[in-house]
Amino acid sequence: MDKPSFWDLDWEEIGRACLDTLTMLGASTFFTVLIGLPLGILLFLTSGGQLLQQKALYGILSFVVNVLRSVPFVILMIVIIPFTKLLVGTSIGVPGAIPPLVIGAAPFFARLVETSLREVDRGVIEAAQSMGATYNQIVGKVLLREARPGLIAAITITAVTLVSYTAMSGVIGGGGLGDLAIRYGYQRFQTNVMIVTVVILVVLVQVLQMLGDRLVRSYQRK
Amino acid sequence: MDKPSFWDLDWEEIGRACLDTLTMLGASTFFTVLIGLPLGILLFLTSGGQLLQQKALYGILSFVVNVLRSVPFVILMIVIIPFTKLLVGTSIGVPGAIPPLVIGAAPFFARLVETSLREVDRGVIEAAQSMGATYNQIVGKVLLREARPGLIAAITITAVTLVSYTAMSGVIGGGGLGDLAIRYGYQRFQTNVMIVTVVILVVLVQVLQMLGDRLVRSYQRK
Amino acid sequence: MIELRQINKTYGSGAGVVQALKDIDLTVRKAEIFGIIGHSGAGKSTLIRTINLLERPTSGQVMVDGTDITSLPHHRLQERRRSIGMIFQHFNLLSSLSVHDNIAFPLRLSKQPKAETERRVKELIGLVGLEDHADKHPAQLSGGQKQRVGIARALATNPKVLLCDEATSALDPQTTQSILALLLEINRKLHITIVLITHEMQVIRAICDRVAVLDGGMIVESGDVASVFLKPQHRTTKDFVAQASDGSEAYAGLIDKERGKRTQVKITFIGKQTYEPVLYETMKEMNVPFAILQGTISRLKDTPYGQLIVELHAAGEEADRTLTALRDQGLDVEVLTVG
Amino acid sequence: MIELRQINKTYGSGAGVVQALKDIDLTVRKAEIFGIIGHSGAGKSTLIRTINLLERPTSGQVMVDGTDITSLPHHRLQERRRSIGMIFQHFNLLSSLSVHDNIAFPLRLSKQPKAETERRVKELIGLVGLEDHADKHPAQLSGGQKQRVGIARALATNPKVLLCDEATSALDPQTTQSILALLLEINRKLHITIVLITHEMQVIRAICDRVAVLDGGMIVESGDVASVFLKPQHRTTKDFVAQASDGSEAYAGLIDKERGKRTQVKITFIGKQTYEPVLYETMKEMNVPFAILQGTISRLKDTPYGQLIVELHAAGEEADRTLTALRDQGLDVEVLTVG
Amino acid sequence: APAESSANGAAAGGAAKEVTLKVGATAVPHAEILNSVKAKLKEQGVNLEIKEFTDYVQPNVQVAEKQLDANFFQHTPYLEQQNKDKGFNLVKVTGVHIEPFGGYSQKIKKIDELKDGATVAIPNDPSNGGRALALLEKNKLIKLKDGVGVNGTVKDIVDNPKKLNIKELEAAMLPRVLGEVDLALINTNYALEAKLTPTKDALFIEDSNSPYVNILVARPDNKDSDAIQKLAKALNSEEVRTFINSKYNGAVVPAF
Ligand SMILES: Nc1ncnc2c1ncn2[C@@H]1O[C@H](COP(=O)(O)OP(=O)(O)OP(=O)(O)O)[C@@H](O)[C@H]1O
Ligand SMILES: Nc1ncnc2c1ncn2[C@@H]1O[C@H](COP(=O)(O)OP(=O)(O)OP(=O)(O)O)[C@@H](O)[C@H]1O
Ligand SMILES: [Mg+2]
Ligand SMILES: [Mg+2]
Repeated sequence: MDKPSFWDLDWEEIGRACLDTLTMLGASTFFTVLIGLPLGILLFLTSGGQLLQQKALYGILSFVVNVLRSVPFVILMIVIIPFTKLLVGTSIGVPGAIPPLVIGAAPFFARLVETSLREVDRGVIEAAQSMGATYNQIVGKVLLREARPGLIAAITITAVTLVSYTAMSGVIGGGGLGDLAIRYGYQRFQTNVMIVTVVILVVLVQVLQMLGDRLVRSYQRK
Repeated sequence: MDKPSFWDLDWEEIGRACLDTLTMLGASTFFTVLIGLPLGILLFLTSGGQLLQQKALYGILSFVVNVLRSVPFVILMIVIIPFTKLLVGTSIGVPGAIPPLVIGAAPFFARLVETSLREVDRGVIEAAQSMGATYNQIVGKVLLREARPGLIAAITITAVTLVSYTAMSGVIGGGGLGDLAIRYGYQRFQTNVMIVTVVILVVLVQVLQMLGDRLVRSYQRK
Repeated sequence: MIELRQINKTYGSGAGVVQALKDIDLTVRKAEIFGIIGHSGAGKSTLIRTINLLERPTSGQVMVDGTDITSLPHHRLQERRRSIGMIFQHFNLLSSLSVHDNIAFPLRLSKQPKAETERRVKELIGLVGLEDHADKHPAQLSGGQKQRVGIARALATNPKVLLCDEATSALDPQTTQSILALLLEINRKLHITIVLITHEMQVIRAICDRVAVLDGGMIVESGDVASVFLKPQHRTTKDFVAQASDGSEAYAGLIDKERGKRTQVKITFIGKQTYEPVLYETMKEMNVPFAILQGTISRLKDTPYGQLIVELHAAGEEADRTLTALRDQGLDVEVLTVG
Repeated sequence: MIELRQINKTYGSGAGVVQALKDIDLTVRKAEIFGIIGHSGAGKSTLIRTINLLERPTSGQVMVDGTDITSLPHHRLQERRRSIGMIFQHFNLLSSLSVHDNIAFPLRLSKQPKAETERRVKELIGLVGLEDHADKHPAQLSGGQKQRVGIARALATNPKVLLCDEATSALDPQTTQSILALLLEINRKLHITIVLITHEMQVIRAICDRVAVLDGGMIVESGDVASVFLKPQHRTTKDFVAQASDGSEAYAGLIDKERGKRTQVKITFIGKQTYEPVLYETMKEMNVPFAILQGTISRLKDTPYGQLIVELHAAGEEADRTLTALRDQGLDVEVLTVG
Repeated sequence: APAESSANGAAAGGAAKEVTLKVGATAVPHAEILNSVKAKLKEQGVNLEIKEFTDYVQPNVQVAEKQLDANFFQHTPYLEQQNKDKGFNLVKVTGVHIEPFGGYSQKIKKIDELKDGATVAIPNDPSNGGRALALLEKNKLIKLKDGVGVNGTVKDIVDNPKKLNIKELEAAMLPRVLGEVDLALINTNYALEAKLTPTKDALFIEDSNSPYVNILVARPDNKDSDAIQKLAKALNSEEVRTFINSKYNGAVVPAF
């Protein structure tokens, strides 16, 4: 066995990469949800046949989302450098990676949210309307609650997608496990590093997915 | 205005890149759906509380999906090169890009399918069961039909995601618009190429999304 | 209280257009219980849904408490709706909330104090008999239980107007009875205006003051329950009344087949008279034997009334004399078949 | 045809456990129409759903046509189910299919020839009166229209057994009448076995041969409709029968308040007797004036019967003599209050 | 390109044995240099098909696996390292040019001004990362482990007197973040693209006798083939020298 080859791994670096990945993942998932959720709600509400039906606004929102989703991630990263610097003070390293990750993932998440909300029973929305619920209440107390299993699934899918996005943050020195796997495992042919980092990534994703699945199941009421 | 700078663009190359992108997008979307749809259906059927509830099988499927989703795309591309060659005879260029794109996107699409199917009304499934529908009929005539708007939205989301994935195919000489944007725009600082390609990408994504939205709306029956 | 003026509602467009409501004019008075009956697809649900504008009419005005709510800005309409409760035909419960939380939902929307909400929910759960099911979710309830949750939810905020779309159609007679008693009680005590859709004439008879009959999107008859009930004009109304007088339908077929040459009459009593032996006394005086072929003695809300289909063993002259005598006693007599 | 043996069904576990069915033993004979009544939440839906194993009982056997279907492998069960039609309480229509396609759905599942499917669907759409709505989707239908689609769908494949869960509860009386007539017709012509849940006693009365009364998950009474109907034993059954005899409930409260010292009796006629002037003749002979307080004359499927609550203006000795005379005429007389 | 060439081939009256050469290259300047000889090779019956890569590993893998005939993107030390790591047996055909690697800054004018704890950005790919570290060592900013040569990584730094904070970024990113760091070591091609003039703006730059001559690489089995030799010859022609000098203004130096 090539067990020895795992002994001379720089575990400290791997540990640091784990931490970097978790930091990027946590922060970017958080902000993605923070931005993508309202965006998705707006997309849903303004779309045809819904509460706030507003063709123009929907068109604009949808266009912005599409633009952000069509730009290749690397390009997105460089285009928003000034914005990133404004926001987190630097455009490199782990902090510099977070804004592009969020801007890359939020529109995607927003689409998932839009799709989830479309599954909410119209009758239930009508019931809330008939009780004089404000739009805020309909969103907060009806849509988000009734679509909860779908939304949790959407967050899970987005978080897992973000895990693989973080690998691309190596471009700006973001680091993390994926970057390590690419730089050492792939570019420098250190298969042991690649295996270890990929295994850690798999475990991370598996944990995320299982958590997500469990939550979905516990909220599934149908 | 820097109009002249658009004159000296290599439009032929851009045209070719468009074609490459469309080829990769079309083929990979097709195969992603072809593989991801049954996978998603199986995930749904074997998951807790559903028709074929099978913890072990679900666990295995879910694990495979998670592994494929956790590996950074670049690494995935490399790891499956032998497989790619087996399949399409080459691991580079447009054809070589398709298998990794499919293997990268299919698990993701499968999760979206699983989420969509979960929204189908249990009562309707029961009605089909009570009529003695076989599992195949329940899948084909009930699940897929009732979840159609959600599934179309999922295909749209996946296709758009694939558009941005194709940009990464530059690693293996895949080409296409995204790659052009990266090679010229990012690596050669030719902003004009970047702008043109990104605009084309935006148009492409906008068209995809609008088509998807229209289909979703026409199938929405609730 | 509620006034619908020239309401029209069409669904769809082009070839697939459906005119669900045609020129509806309707007034519901304050604190009355107003019934709406009609065949399946007549437009009842559509009509009741225009009252709180869940369905915007294609044309026409909806006046509630003197305001034309079709022209209210959105937030004002919201406010209005808080005082209009609605029980839905298909329940429309929040699947993510327990029975308890579904009932608490409108209270929480209007930001009632917690303790007050809790007290009120407990009370309502008791009223609709779901004490054992408070923590269940809708998917775990039977049809009737869901409907009761919907009823409790609509009552929670003590609305001034209550719209009930088939509120008791999924309920067994005892539960129906108790829900109707409840509606009657809140109507009397709190002067709540109730609009009630049903296809059960008994429900109309038990608690409604006035009734409108809808057919093909139009109001074909309306008025006091007693007059509509006892003197139905329109074919649809007659159908409904026939059902309520229970079995006459089944009987109708028998008249010709089994009876032969005798005189059949329909006798209607109203008020006190219902409980007096007027019929017997008269018949005895006339010395005409009779058999009751079909009969109901009951009440319309508070008025006792009776309706008997009686066969007189008499014909011609004799029968005429008997009828006159009965009419002299103040009874309403209608001849069905002459011997 | 259908035999349930010691069926138990519990939902949930731990503290939240609900025993929906307790030791149910039930036999439905071939080609009969079997009614199930019971209060909301009694377990009716759960019971009917065990017959095609949509709900697997926690314990017990379900025999259909001599086979214990609980032990069938899955594909055999599927086959079986093709001959068992079901009408759902909540319709369960495919929202993505039009009315036409929903009705065609079971035919397409069993791969009927296209032309045959088309013909059958047309016919069924006509039967349930949805000619104008064939191309609509369920979301565009009224409640009763949805229910009719569900009925047509269940009938499409000419099943040998038909399970109806509140098949007419969303329908107006005329539509109900025509659906019931349809059920009766297919039962008679095609010898289809029908199990029918309802909370409307009229429905039981109109078409059922036998009936079981469910209460709290147990069968508390069962037998021929006539015997259960005319001689109810259990409290729940009595409640249902009272509702069917229309208005007696409302009347009950009046007896003490308004009547005073007179004798009230309940008189039951069955068969031919119903249409003879027995009561009048007897009373005239005895010279006792009487008033009918509440009355129904109707039929139980094919048997005419009558039930009158009559107040005799007599008490003591005289009343007794009258009662004896009435009983001598073969009437069933029950004294309610003695003057 | 294939369509165009085959059309030409047909026009040329069906030149009996036209050979197609597939060559992998990175965009600048390699692909551009290759392009400049394309027409000439055509005349010699060699149809040059250029595959552009954005990656430094695949071109070698593809040549080793015979998906490509040759590649042109790397320098000798990198090739040696790859051969060693991956067990390739790729060989140099000929050297073409040098891209002198330089250190740039917008914050300081001279190397001595570099403060303790300053941020230094270097490329993150193995081909240029080691080169950048070696250049830093040469300028006495750090000390690398003995014997690592140009294959050093950040982990091989044994002495870092100024406690420099070294950040590894993708090469093309470096000019874009120049303003955010105190010093960036930038490949000449990227510096050029970003409108930096290596001869003027660089604080320090590799000298022309650097070992980093960019080379045309092939397999032993085809290295001596007629087509590859024609390509090699074309790349070392006077026309290419003129092309490089005029196009790259001294930022790319011919090495033949
Ligand atoms: N969204 C819609 N699109 C087209 N037609 C509709 C739509 N909603 C209702 N209709 C039609 O309008 C008519 C009236 O429907 P409505 O629901 O008001 O009937 P209803 O009187 O409540 O019947 P029921 O007693 O069966 O509930 C029906 O014929 C129905 O098919
Ligand atoms: N999934 C479930 N989990 C827990 N309890 C349930 C579930 N489904 C049904 N029940 C309970 O089982 C009992 C019987 O339900 P069922 O639906 O059979 O009643 P029903 O007789 O059909 O009533 P209804 O006339 O109101 O439709 C009810 O008390 C109900 O709350
Ligand atoms: Mg309705
Ligand atoms: Mg039920």
